[in-house]
Amino acid sequence: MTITLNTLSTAIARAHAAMSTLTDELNAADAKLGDGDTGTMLARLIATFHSVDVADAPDLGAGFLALAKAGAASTGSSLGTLIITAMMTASKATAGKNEIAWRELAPIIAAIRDSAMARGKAELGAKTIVDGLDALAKGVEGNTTAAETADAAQQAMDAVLDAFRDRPSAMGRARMFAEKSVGLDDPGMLALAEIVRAVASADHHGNSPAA
Amino acid sequence: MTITLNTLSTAIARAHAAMSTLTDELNAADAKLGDGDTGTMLARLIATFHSVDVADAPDLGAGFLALAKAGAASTGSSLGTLIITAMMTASKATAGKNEIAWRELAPIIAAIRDSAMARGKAELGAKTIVDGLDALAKGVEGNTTAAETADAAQQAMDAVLDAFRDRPSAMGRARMFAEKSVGLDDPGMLALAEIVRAVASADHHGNSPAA
Amino acid sequence: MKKLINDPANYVEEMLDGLCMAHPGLTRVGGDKRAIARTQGMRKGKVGVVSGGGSGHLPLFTGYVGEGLLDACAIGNVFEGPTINSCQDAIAAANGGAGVLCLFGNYGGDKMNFEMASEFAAMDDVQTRTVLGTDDIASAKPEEAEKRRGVAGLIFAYKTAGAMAATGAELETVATIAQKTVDRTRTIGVATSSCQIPGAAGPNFEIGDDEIEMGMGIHGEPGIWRKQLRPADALVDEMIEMLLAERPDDTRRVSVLVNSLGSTPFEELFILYRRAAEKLDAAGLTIVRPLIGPYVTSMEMGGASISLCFLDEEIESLLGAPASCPFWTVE
Amino acid sequence: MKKLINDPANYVEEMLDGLCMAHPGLTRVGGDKRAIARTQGMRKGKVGVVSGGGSGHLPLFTGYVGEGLLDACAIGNVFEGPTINSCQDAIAAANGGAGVLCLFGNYGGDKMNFEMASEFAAMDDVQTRTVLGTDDIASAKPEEAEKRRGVAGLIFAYKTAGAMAATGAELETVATIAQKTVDRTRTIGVATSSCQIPGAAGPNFEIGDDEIEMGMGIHGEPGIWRKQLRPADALVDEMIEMLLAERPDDTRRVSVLVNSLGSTPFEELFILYRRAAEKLDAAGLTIVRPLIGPYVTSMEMGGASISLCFLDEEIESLLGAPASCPFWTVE
Ligand SMILES: Nc1ncnc2c1ncn2[C@@H]1O[C@H](COP(=O)(O)OP(=O)(O)O)[C@@H](O)[C@H]1O
Ligand SMILES: Nc1ncnc2c1ncn2[C@@H]1O[C@H](COP(=O)(O)OP(=O)(O)O)[C@@H](O)[C@H]1O
Ligand SMILES: [Mg+2]
Ligand SMILES: [Mg+2]
Ligand SMILES: [Mg+2]
Ligand SMILES: [Mg+2]
Repeated sequence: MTITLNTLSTAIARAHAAMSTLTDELNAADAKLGDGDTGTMLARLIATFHSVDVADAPDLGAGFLALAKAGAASTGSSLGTLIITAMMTASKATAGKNEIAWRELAPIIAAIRDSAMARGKAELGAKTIVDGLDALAKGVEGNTTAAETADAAQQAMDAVLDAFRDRPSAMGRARMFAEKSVGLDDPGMLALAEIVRAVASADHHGNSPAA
Repeated sequence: MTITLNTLSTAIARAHAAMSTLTDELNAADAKLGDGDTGTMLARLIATFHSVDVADAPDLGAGFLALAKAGAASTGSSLGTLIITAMMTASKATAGKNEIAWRELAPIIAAIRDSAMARGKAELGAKTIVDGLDALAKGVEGNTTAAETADAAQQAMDAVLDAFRDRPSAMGRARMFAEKSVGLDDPGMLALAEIVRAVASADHHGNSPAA
Repeated sequence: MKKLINDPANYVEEMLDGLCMAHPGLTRVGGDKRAIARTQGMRKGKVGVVSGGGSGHLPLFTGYVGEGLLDACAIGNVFEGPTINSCQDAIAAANGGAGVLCLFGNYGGDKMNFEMASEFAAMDDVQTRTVLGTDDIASAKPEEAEKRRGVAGLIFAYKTAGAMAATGAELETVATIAQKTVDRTRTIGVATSSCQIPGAAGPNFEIGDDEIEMGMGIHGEPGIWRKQLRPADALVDEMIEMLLAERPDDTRRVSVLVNSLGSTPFEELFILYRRAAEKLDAAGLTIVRPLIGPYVTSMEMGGASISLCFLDEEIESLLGAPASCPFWTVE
Repeated sequence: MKKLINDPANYVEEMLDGLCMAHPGLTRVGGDKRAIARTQGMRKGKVGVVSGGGSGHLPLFTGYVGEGLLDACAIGNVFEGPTINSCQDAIAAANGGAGVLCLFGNYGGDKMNFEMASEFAAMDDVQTRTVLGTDDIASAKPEEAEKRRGVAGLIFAYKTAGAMAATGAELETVATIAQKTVDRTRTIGVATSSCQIPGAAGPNFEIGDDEIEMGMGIHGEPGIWRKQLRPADALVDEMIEMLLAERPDDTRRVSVLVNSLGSTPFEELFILYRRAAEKLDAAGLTIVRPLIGPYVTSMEMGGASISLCFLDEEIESLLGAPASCPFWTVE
């Protein structure tokens, strides 16, 4: 059981389906201190991903690159650009490969975290999606199956949201309201958690997407 | 018992006092088909008149001229300009006189009606203040005392409002809504009627302003 | 409606002060300083062009005082005509000895006041002519076009009359081009939301949450119909159709003004303009010098108007002549 | 909030089409045509000046493409940054072989996208420099001024950078004047009412019937305080005080922008300007080239911002250099 273009394609389909309910929730989270568009932006980006025929890409690296390219033409928000950066990082890490083992996922997510930090200049602990990626990378480390990974990923995301909720934001639009941000989830971190839940929960219930 | 500068001064004071309740009523009447400012405009114009020291003018003609001049600097609405035209007409008719008999009032109002028609180009029957002036001139004709004149004036105004209410407007802003204007009082005619009532009702109750 | 103002009683005074402070080319003149004139004064021998009207319509009226446009302007309170005295002051300021054109919207009060002011001017041997803006096609049938009120399209006549006066033409010629421009200009507006006179208890008129009114006047005077909001393209189609129903058949060139009544943003004006340009093109008309923006407003009123000025060679060349005022520059 | 639009999905497309139809000096370029460039093309050897940002702020950003101002501009959806691709398209359009200055507001997404686009440009041997607008004093303390977001004051840097580039100066020099202008420009805004993103279910934010918010961002980001509406003069006094708290002590000359956030009419801007000018005068500052109008908006958002650009000789002379775009002409 490995990660293939089909895994990727199924994950996108699930995320896409989940956006129908997530859009408003994420917009509302962003509206508290930001401009209220996290959900709308993410919905459009994921719809763009969904319209890309990843399953037919020559390999995983090409699949991720196709997503990055499509995304680069479709979004201009900070979170969107971080996600595109993530796709480019994943593309480099999987160049020429048709499959990777589940245990290879953690180092890729760690690399994504690092590239997001380089791009967005956020430190760890600033309460952004970067902290979510960090927790996710650490959480899925060592897991070897889709179900195990799904479990670990969800737990990691729940834990990181809990851990950061009562801390102040130190980045982006929310920075200037550090105090007001205490008690609120960071919209980007929340978005990652919700997407992970949407993608992983099916696996967790034994409904593996692996080819 | 004649009309003197004191009569004029008292009439202005009464009109001024009445505007506190009339302003909204006249605005509302104008708002139906016009721009809703008849009351506000008239209130300002009468306040300006009220601030003029007419009682100290050398004669009636000078008193009316002082009102016209003050008004010319204070209003820009069509009704306001007609009223200023009226003051100028009255000034000419009373030039050099310290008093006029009550029976001289009717021809002065008739002259005012004619100058308003010349200035505003409204025909008789178009449902404007001109018809009000026409009715007023005819109504007060032949009366020789303040009380008689007051009575006749009020009756004439009630009658002309009734007579025109269900006719269409053929002038000004209301012209284009001739049909909609059926059933509505013309704001300028209504304003004249209400001012006449305010000035005259005290006389009617035997509280003559005559010096 | 929230306004960033002080005491409503000082609204016009403070606004005019700010206008003249920001634009030193404009100066308040006259007894109560309710006329705006060019600071550099009147060129001797040039015909003066003056206008006037109520406050609350900026850039109209006072904003169009400038080189190649108005020489002076009388200004009233919000939505009220200027006083007779202010009209006299504006005429006096624009008197360069060659006569003065009074060019303003066809509203009863303004007409009477300028008429009285012109009579006073005549006593001082200042010759005047009057031309009335009558572009609002919603306000009377074509047969009674002279009864129409003046709205945004008036600025086309400002431009041609101002340019003609700048050439040194005489009063009769300046009046003639102004009248021709008015005769060849038509406007129709659509309102989406009301405005409020400073100090008034409520909005100037009420309009339902998803209603709009076609043909509403710039003071909220009732229009042609009031219906549900519909797509911009459908509205523009209807507006252009009405405007073209009175199209003169002697020209294929037209200038267009897509004007915000106040709060309607530039983005929407361009969406409206896009469709208007398509429709005019389809009707075989070539657009010259389109104007898109807030040129004639009613404070924060929502909505837009479309004006067409059907060109001939003379009008087109005068529209293109150099002009400069705080809100309109032609190079 | 009623809008005169068609399908919200086509809002930006139709708006850009209309903009370019009305102003033939502007052309849509790039893969998805989400960059605006000057139709006459890029002068060889001139440094390009590009900007970019979300839609809904007209005249910002695209409206400032023109002679002596921007050469090209990337444009995103409403209140969303331009895509990486659009940034690349704008940079490519402004490439005259002498490098390109990317001059835009300090927003995370825009920064990242221009950064990625600049990396791509470097691969094509196009040298870029980035200067960020950081004028909004409400968005961070003076000690963290580099973290401030960019709002209306950005246009002062457009003007100086554009004028400097027009002289044939090299990239480093153009970037330096842009940065100096940004460093000497501060803005504070006050919002009275919300705007609504086309297609959104409701307004972008809620604000009470008699509340206003000082320092609110142009997308509705929370500000410094939210309180009862108060007289304009009191508001201006507070705003000017905040702006002057960071006044550099090397100049007595300042340019001022009193900007409508959208639906606040000219009349109110002049009332605000009047007081601002009095306060600046009292502070010993001389106002040069004031700008009053809707220069940077948020569609129909209500409110106004005041920007001060503290001049030195170089900035003052560049602000006065000839420039011409659809919304700003300097002769
Ligand atoms: N520079 C950054 N570094 C890391 N994460 C960021 C950065 N900027 C934004 N984010 C993440 O993106 C989220 C906001 O996303 P979104 O609302 O789509 O962007 P925008 O702020 O452009 O409207 C934040 O909650 C945060 O998690
Ligand atoms: N040309 C005219 N001739 C006669 N009466 C007129 C004329 N124009 C206006 N009026 C009168 O004035 C009234 C409207 O007054 P007002 O609301 O103060 O003026 P405006 O129409 O300038 O707002 C009308 O009801 C009518 O009686
Ligand atoms: Mg956001
Ligand atoms: Mg009225
Ligand atoms: Mg009126
Ligand atoms: Mg955003």
